[in-house]
Amino acid sequence: MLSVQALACERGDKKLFDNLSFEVEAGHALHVHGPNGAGKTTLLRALCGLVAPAAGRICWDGEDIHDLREDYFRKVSYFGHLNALKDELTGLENVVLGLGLAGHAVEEAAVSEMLARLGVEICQDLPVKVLSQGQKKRVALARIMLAGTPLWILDEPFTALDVHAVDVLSRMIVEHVTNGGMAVLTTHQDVGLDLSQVRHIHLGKRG
Amino acid sequence: MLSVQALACERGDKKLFDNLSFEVEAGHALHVHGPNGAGKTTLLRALCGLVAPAAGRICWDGEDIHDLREDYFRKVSYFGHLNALKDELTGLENVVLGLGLAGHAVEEAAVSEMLARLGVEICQDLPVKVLSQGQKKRVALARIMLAGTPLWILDEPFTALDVHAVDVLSRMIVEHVTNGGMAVLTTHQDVGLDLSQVRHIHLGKRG
Amino acid sequence: MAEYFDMGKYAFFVWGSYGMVAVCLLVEVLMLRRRRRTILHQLSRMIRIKERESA
Amino acid sequence: MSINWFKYSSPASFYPLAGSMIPWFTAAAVLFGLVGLYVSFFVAPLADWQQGQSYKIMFIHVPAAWMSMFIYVVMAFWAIVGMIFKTRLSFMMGSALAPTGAIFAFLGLWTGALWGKPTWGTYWVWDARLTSQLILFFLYIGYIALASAIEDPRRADRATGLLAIVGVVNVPIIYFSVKWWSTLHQGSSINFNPAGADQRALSMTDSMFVAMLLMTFCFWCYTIAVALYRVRCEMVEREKNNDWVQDLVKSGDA
Amino acid sequence: MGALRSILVRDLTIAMRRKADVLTVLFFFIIVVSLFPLGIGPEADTLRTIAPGVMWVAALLASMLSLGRLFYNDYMDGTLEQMLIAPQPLGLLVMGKIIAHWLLSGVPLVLITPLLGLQYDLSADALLVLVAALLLGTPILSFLGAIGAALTLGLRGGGALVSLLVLPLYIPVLVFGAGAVDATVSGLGAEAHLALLGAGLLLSLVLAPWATAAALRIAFE
Amino acid sequence: MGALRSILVRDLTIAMRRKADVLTVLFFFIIVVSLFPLGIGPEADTLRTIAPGVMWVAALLASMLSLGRLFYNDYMDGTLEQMLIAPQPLGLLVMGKIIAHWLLSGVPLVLITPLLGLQYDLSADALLVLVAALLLGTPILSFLGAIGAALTLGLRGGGALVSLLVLPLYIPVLVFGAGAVDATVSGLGAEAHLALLGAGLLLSLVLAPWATAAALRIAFE
Ligand code: HEM
Ligand SMILES: Nc1ncnc2c1ncn2[C@@H]1O[C@H](COP(=O)(O)OP(=O)(O)OP(=O)(O)O)[C@@H](O)[C@H]1O
Ligand SMILES: Nc1ncnc2c1ncn2[C@@H]1O[C@H](COP(=O)(O)OP(=O)(O)OP(=O)(O)O)[C@@H](O)[C@H]1O
Ligand SMILES: [Mg+2]
Ligand SMILES: [Mg+2]
Repeated sequence: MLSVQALACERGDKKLFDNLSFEVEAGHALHVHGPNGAGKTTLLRALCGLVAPAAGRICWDGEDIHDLREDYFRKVSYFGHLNALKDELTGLENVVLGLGLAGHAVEEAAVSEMLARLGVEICQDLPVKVLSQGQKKRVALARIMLAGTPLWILDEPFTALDVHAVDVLSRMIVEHVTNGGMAVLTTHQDVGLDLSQVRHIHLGKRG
Repeated sequence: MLSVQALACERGDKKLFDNLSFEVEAGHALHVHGPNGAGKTTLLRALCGLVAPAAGRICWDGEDIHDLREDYFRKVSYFGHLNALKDELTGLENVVLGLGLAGHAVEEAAVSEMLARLGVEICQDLPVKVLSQGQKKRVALARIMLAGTPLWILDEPFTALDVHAVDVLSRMIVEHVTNGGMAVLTTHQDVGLDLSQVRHIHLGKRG
Repeated sequence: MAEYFDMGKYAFFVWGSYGMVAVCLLVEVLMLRRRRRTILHQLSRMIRIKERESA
Repeated sequence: MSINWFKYSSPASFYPLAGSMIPWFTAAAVLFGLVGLYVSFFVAPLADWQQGQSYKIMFIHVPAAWMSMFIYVVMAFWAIVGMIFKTRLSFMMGSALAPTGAIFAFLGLWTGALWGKPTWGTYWVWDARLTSQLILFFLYIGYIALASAIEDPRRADRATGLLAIVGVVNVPIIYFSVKWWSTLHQGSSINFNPAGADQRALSMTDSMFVAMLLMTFCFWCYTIAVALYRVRCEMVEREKNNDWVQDLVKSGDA
Repeated sequence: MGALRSILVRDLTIAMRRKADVLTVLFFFIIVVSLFPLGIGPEADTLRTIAPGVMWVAALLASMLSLGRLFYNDYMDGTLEQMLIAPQPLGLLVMGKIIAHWLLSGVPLVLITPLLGLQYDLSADALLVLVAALLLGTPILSFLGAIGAALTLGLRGGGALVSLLVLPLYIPVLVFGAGAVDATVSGLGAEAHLALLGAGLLLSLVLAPWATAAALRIAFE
Repeated sequence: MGALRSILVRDLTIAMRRKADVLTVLFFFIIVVSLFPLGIGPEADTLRTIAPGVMWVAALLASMLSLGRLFYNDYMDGTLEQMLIAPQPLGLLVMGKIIAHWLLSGVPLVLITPLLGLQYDLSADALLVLVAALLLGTPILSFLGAIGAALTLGLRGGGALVSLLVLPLYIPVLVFGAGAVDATVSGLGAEAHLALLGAGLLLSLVLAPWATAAALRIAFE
């Protein structure tokens, strides 16, 4: 369970948000709303431990994530603005080696299947460099889907995806959460997440 | 007037589309549809002269754009996946110098006003580096809006924009076209462009 | 004969030169042939798959 | 008789033509090589009065050095043709020559070094001709590295073509600059005078000259055969989705 | 001309925003020049003999090192593709960028050279010629380097690849540049060397922007 | 250990996909070494004196040049931030990357050195010591360089900045490395120098991955 207490983040001399508290339990999702520049990306990166908060605590099962470190990282997958794909490697290699780095051994067959589910089976033997924006995103998403971590932190996962892929992805998120996983996500698009257990947070005013 | 005859594009050894013909007249817009990897970005870059087509001709007022070169470039603005912003410069400087490179001299006041219209007035004195995804997009869009070219080529201009900004931008596009401009655009999002004179092209099957 | 191959004590230099020339040209030819064989191999496999699919 | 040259600038019609030329040039290379080696070792004088038998290296050193320079010029020629007529084939011809040119440049260095030890007492001196040969080798390596770093063949063609042209403008500049440099402060430990070598080359006995010529023809024919072979590989690789390649493969003529 | 000016202003503004860039090229030069005495030993005679060569090699490497900046950033953030479709002759824009590159990487080296020459115990005459040679030679380095930088644009390993392409082309500059100083030291007069450098500068001024523009277009096809 | 292996495999696979990268570092080294005689003149005696210094400076520069690749690509495409939040000790991952870097940039230099030594007319003894010293010294360069690369990560002008940070750290390696050869040539024996290099290698092996990991965390805060 992820719990956040009185969190505050600053960038430069701008206070993005403060006194933010919430919890995300198993089987729940958190949708972070807010206009451009409100601090959504900053919040999500703080939840991964990539940004140090100005104040407040972020805890996993009651312990501060900065103390847990690797033990916490084992539970989280982060999908950010960057795809974390190597241009030279093929789609398949990227997913396999990416998961290997995160300490998850997977079979190539499982990866192929996931790429097929995401509609990019033909990309599995192409170097990622030549793929289109949307295809890259999907390959990157396959890694998250296969990591088997309980907590997914997804920063605008729907951008660049076509209608069909948006549909596939949102169903995957719903499935993950209803199976007892957790998800924190942002998106500006109006995606129908068919979830009962979703909490909403609104950050900042426009600017 | 932009007219395209029997255009074909290839990437690697993949044929993306061929025998594509269409026209875009003053006061008209063209919406290019297609799933991820269909070749929308490739088509738009070809229309700018950034990608050499495998076959076919792209003409502006009847002359091939590869012969016209600078004379054609004077008429086009391209907004691609990259923002063409310099991280070190402020939003204001970026727009002014970007327009300077394209040979358009503008007043700072006009730039400030446009940034305000796009809702990023507070970004004008911040280095672009620290801006959020959506804020960067908006600053980049300000350049297109101020260039005063008749033909806008916009590759997914709505990604990363929040609801309000999507609204502002789509109204600007409508205004440009109804005033006799032209626009070619792609987007996966369901944006309500309130235009009567819009043609649609569908590229490729999914994959 | 052995005396001839000794090249007046310059055997190392003379045969070293001719040997390197032979090796280089030979390796180039062999690598080219291997390259050609692999391409044709891949291509015929590709064509077979395509024909099977279309059939 | 007039030949339509442009007909052969399309890969589909050049491919079989090249295929039919390869055996002839291979045969010529083998023939010139065998005769050349025979003359070098059994007809030409056993030993040079000054250098002993080490002079036998000349019969491969000089042709290799000549070829390495000549091939670079030919590459630039093809690049210019390609830029003007926008024919893919010319670019392909140019880049097919590069590895062979690099090999000859290397062989020129290698055989020269092995010749230098017995004649000058050292494998290497910073003489103008030697140094510019070394730089030529680097130019080849740069060309090849650039070609292999670019995946898109169309971009690779034009980029390497441009490099070949820039390089060929520079080769003479490099040669003369280096020449001037090393004559200005010629080291005392080097008592090799390139002009002396030229004179000796002129006063060579006929059999020596014939052997060298034969070896040059051998390398020449070898280069042509190998370049044609490489161009054919390149064509098949690039156009593997085109009908003419697939038909060839299906019919077993490839 | 407007194009040339506006790109010059832009590149210089960005550089002023990040002074570290300019300073690091300069310090790289200083450090390389100062490394040699450490690797070779402190004998004044040896050092004086090798001084022109070392300075020139260091200048070559410093100039080459900063080539990475020349187009790469513009390429990554999309500014370069905007330049390609700008209604201005690309050659002119490229010329502007090269001049900015020289102002930021060449001129500082030339200015610091007299100081470094003292380390190597060079005479005033030799120093003067060295500075003159660098003044004529460093712009050639920028011009030739631009071609290499454009050819390798966007290729991984570009940084090392560009050095492979460019260093052989730099050799005549090195030979004449270092030769000029040697000639002065041995009393022969450096005019011929300097005249050749000047000719090289003119030649590259005319040809290089054009070749670079062609290379950039190729990189985007 | 699994982490170390998987990152080694990954980096080597990528390098094999782009062989040009490896070869260009090697040829950069060769070219720099060959540039010096052109700047300095062809006298064999002078060249023999400066040979160890030149080779070491060239090795320093080659190693430094390839540092750009070490983290930058991973940083730009987001792989590095994934490593930071991977459930593996970051120090181990970093160690894997550094070893891969040495295998790809250090080892080739060591292998080509004997050939280059011939150009400078070095004796067999001196060559042997030079190779031994490079074998001990180049990994130190990779380890120290990694710290610098991590500290400058994401800063513009990183390429030049890293040289500024790293070259001073390299100086002891240069001094002992070139000193080892000089000592052999003058008949003093190179054991002491080589032992010091070995000690430096051990020290950096233990400390550098840890420092690098810390620097990477800082770069992301
Ligand atoms: C690494 C060492 C050497 C290199 C790189 C080298 C390079 C070359 C090159 C590039 C040429 C063709 C130049 C031209 O035609 O103008 C050449 C020709 C020649 N070299 Fe060498 N050389 C080396 C060592 C030697 C040695 C040791 C000798 C004999 C003592 C030698 C004798 C000749 C002769 C006789 C020619 C033909 C000259 C002519 O046709 O004008 N070379 N060498
Ligand atoms: N040094 C700084 N000085 C002032 N403001 C800063 C500084 N650094 C960052 N900011 C501001 O912090 C905010 C960062 O927001 P963040 O990237 O988290 O936004 P976001 O909610 O993800 O937006 P988007 O929807 O556009 O992705 C921006 O508003 C930016 O302008
Ligand atoms: N070398 C190559 N070999 C095979 N396919 C390639 C190669 N280069 C590019 N492609 C394919 O070309 C297509 C490029 O598409 P493009 O970027 O134009 O798509 P798009 O319609 O803009 O997609 P998106 O909506 O995801 O942005 C992709 O399907 C990609 O896989
Ligand atoms: Mg964001
Ligand atoms: Mg696209």
